[in-house]
Amino acid sequence: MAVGLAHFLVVSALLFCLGLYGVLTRRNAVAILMGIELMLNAANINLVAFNKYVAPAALNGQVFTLVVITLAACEVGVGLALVMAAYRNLETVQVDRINMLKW
Amino acid sequence: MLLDWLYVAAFAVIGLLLAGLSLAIVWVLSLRSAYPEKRMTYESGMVPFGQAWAQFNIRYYLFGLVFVIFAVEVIYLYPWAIVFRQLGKFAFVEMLIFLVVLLLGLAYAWRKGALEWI
Amino acid sequence: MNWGAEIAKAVLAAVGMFTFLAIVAAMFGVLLERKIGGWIQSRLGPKHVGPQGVLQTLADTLKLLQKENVTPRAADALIFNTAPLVVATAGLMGWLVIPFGKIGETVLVVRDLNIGILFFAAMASMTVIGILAGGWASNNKYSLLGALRSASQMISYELPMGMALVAVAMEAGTLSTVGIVRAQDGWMGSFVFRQFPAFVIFMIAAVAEVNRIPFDLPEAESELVAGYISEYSGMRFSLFMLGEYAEMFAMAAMTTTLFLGGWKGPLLPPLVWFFLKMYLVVFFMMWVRWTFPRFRLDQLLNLSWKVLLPAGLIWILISGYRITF
Amino acid sequence: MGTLAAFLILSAVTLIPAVVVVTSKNIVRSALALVPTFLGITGLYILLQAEFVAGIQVLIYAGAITVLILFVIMLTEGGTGIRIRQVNEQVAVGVLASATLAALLIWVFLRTPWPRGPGALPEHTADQIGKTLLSSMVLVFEVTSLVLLISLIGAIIIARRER
Repeated sequence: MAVGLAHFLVVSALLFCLGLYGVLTRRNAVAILMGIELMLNAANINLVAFNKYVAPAALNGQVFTLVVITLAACEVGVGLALVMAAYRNLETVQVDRINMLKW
Repeated sequence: MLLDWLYVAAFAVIGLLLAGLSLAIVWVLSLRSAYPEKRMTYESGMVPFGQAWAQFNIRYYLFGLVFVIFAVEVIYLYPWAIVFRQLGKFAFVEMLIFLVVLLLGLAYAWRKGALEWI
Repeated sequence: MNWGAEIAKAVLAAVGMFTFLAIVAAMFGVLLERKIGGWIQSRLGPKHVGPQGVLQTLADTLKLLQKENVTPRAADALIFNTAPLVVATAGLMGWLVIPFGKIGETVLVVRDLNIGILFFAAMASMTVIGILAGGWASNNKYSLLGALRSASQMISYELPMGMALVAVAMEAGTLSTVGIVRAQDGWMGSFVFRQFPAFVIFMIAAVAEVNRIPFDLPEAESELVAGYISEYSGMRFSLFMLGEYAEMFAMAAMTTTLFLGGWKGPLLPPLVWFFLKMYLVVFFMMWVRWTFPRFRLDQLLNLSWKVLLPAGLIWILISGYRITF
Repeated sequence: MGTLAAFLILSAVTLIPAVVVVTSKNIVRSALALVPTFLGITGLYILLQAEFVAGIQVLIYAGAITVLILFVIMLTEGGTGIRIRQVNEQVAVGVLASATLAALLIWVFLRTPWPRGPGALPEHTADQIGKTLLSSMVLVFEVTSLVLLISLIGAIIIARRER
């Protein structure tokens, strides 16, 4: 059996859902960001796979992947800055304890 | 093209295996005598206190942040570098704008002291 | 395509390359370092094992192979054991794209990847992970501090190095290492002339990337015991050293490839030229090590962020302008 | 045959560490498990003939983003967080939601008749990417630099201590 588009899509779906699970269940803000990274990577696999199997004439999918990687880097930079700020002010990175706005 | 990367994979796997092999040889050849002091954390002869897994200076984060942003910038330079000759002036101007915007970022980080180590 | 035969060839190439590197880069490199250090400091260096001490590192290797591997009780054993393997492998991987020479029309290179220098930079960046992991897993204050310093130093100098690589890629119009060597025609065609600022940036960054004096803060013996390798002993320690020496030689080989015209040169065979140039660069790096004192951390970071990085960016713009117009 | 074997190995290299990333109690181990995940994804890109993207994946994800994440972990709770419970009370919901979504996505992916476009991928992707980026996607390219600038400024403002 040759490797086709479906193979890559299945892997990316599994990776995406693992990332989603991480985001839903983790308490540590950094771990949540790691889950988001996994989800973005799953999207990237899809983009590259579609580029190869659905629209191989141009490399738009791969260029999109570069853009997504850029955005992931920015997201991680700002997200981790927020984590650092929260840690400095509240001395925790557990998101369920960062609940100051409730009062 | 896949053939190239077969070699890359072979290098990675064989590298790990050979390095592991040297540790295996050590396992066979070495004498082992475990007494508690030997496995103590080394702190220049003092009895260690506390965990090393403590917190460090925020400076490291700022350098890491600027690094990530500029590493991303460099990845756009690579494809530009190999084609800008064919695309002429327009490509050069595009990259000029791109780099000037990022130099502004560097200037901002510099000005705000994110590049200072105190 | 016959996959079995290709896999066998790839495995053979990998084993051959790694054995070669362990001997040429690590064993001979350490001997060279000690001999040159002795010579510069008017000492004798190793002298007793074999004629003029040439078998000293072989004896050292045999000794290291018999030493016990100590894992500290407080350490995270799994990561502690994996980190040296990662560093050693990452140090060796870069050699995949280095062209050693030419026999007839065949270029002696393991694989000429299309993204050669990008691959090289990527492999160099993997070392950081190994060092951070090892330093953290030791659960030792000196190790962790050394690892964080080392990581921040290496990431700081990765950027100027990337800029220098981009400048060379601009000049050659390709990322493949063989293509870059081919683009350097004749003696004056070596990129060291046309890309002199990139060459200087690359050399400084290369010395800093491999954590050598004057940039050896991570291992500053007088401040941090031995930095991230404080808790490592015996063969694990030497795997870190193997990675470091392999990477240092890889940086020298890359300098040769990018700036000094690779295997090209008159009269002598290409292979000889390549090794001559590479050892010249290695000698320069050792000379620097035994001559200069250590930088302070703020000086080190200032040099990278406030001098080399803007200089690299501006140099890229200048070369781009020159090539376009 | 060889490609299928490579695909299966690379998927395992991607997915097994990914499970460690989302379940490990030790947050540093989670972060370090990201590295094999990213390298496995790099391998998948290679199988998809995207050499340049693969190189970028190693350089940015495995070499830069992971380092930044490790820095932040070491600067905040780091290894001291081992004793703290790492999961919240949504585990059951999380498993249910992600399993449902996975089943749904895979079902959709396998049922959709994906069209096959004309043409073939070029052998050297790096220069093609450069040309696409500098011609038809030039706006994306320039906006990217602004995004980078803004996130740099924003992150510095957020992370620095107010004076």
